[in-house]
Amino acid sequence: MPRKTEQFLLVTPSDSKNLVLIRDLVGKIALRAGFPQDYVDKIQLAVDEACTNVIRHAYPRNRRGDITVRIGVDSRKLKVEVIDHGKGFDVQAVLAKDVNHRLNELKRGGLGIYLMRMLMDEVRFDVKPGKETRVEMVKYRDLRETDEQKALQKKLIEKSHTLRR
Amino acid sequence: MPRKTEQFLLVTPSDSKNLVLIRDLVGKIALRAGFPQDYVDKIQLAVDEACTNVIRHAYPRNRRGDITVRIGVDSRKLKVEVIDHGKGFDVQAVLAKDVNHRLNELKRGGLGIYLMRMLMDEVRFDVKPGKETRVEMVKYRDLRETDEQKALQKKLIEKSHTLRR
Amino acid sequence: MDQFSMQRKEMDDLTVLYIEGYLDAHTAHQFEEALRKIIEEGRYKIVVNFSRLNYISSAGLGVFMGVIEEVRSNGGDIKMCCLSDKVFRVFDLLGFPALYDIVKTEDEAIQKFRDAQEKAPE
Amino acid sequence: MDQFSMQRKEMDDLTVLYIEGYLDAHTAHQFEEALRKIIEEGRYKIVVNFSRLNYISSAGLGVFMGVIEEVRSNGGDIKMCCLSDKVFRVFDLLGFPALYDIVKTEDEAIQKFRDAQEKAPE
Ligand SMILES: Nc1ncnc2c1ncn2[C@@H]1O[C@H](COP(=O)(O)OP(=O)(O)O)[C@@H](O)[C@H]1O
Ligand SMILES: Nc1ncnc2c1ncn2[C@@H]1O[C@H](COP(=O)(O)OP(=O)(O)O)[C@@H](O)[C@H]1O
Repeated sequence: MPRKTEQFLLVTPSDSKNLVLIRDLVGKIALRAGFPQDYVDKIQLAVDEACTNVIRHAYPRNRRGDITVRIGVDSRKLKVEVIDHGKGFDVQAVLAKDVNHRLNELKRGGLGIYLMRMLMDEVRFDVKPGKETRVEMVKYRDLRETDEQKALQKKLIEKSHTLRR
Repeated sequence: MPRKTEQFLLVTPSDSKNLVLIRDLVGKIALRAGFPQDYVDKIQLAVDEACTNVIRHAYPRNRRGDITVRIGVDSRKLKVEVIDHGKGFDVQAVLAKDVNHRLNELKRGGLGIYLMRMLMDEVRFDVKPGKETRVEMVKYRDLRETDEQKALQKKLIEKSHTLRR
Repeated sequence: MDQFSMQRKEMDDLTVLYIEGYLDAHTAHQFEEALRKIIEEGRYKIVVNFSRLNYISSAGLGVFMGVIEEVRSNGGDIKMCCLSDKVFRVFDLLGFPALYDIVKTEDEAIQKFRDAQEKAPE
Repeated sequence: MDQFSMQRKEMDDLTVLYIEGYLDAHTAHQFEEALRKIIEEGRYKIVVNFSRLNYISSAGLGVFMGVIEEVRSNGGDIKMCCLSDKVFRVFDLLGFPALYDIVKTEDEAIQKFRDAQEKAPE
């Protein structure tokens, strides 16, 4: 377990074929840092979701940009930042959509950010449109599901029961 | 096979435990880019040697720096740069040591740069002492052993026969 | 380096699709194409067997959401079986167990289609 | 995540060291320690069995160079066997086959020690 923060940086073209490279690197770092396998799984998925958003939403089709993944590990936590230099988005508007909306939209996605928030202990967005979009996610070594995460999921499940044919 | 150059960047702390992360990433990129397995093996080993040099020689013991690995792939070649911001070294003096010296020094190393030159098609050093040391290595998709590489090894083998007890 | 692959089996009006490897935003379109092909053939009773699937992200889940309506409106369904704990956890986080039939074995999935047929014969 | 491991076997005055995994600048010190321990026990006839070694860099090769003189000056040797083509290629690039006995099988390596003993009995 490192005493100080160990920093890693990976930059790849914004192309879905690179998701596997990113997941593998993040997974190895988390596992080696002593995170249990189920945490490693969650971290990998959350990072995949953030990178998938960059690939799908950040850059116009004809301009391929980069995905930057910054990983910091210390004795308490793992922090991942996923950064792009694309168009950005209105974080408040996206976060304001409640479970109701989200489920009605399930057909066409809208699951990524919800998953990130369920899988990680902290998720922050920092959007400077046209300059930099940064998603910062933290996973603590010893923290199980938060009350907020439990409440989020409870709402979703209740809703999905009413939608069931 | 990508038409334009695809660029990847990995930065890790200068610690030998990160060699495996670097080798894995470089190997996956090379393999996916269509390099045959024996080329992938050579590229991985050459990069390992360059990074091992950073870990062993670039930074003073009490100051851990970074290793930066930059990978570019295009339709003709793979280029890897291994960069540190450590003390640098006298490239001419090191390269000037001929096979004779090298073999006498085998006990304590001195194999890394020789291997890099044997494994890759082009190896260039760019040292700005105290600022940046950069090793640039290129592997072409379709180029077998160069005459220079063959001559280097022939000399080494002749020498090692005379050293044999 | 093949991250994702599929196999297909037909049993009367039922189609079983075996998926293997990593289902993410890169491989999701292959999966979607395979599902669409089955649907275009007019085969709406589909079992997806996850036994060899190691990984799924929301891009993979989105594929199910994208076709389920068409499948169900044609009297069919997509039933899922043999999910690893890891993959099931992702479905669970998203409330999918309330929206889809997710069962332990392929036989159970097939039986669910047969039971439904008996209850509502054409 | 264990990149490198070893096992040791003793046969009379001969020691066989099996090395497994990845031998690089990170794991070389473990290997060096194991070799030094054998030498400190006064056991100078050493066979290193590479059959399960996937990878070696110059840091691993340097370990051999660092101890061979001591071993040979005590009437012993380090013989190497069962190298994969990939690992052998690295030894070959560096001219090691002229400096070391590198053989195909463990039996051959052992026989080399026995032959030398017969030629020069103590
Ligand atoms: N890096 C990004 N750049 C631009 N827009 C983004 C980015 N990340 C998320 N978004 C926006 O947030 C929305 C919600 O994202 P998400 O919950 O992952 O669902 P989905 O990607 O399936 O729409 C996206 O539709 C997109 O408009
Ligand atoms: N990145 C670097 N920073 C400082 N010195 C270096 C670096 N790379 C190589 N060197 C110098 O070049 C020498 C030769 O390197 P090499 O052939 O790899 O053998 P070895 O590392 O075993 O000495 C090293 O001993 C070191 O002095």
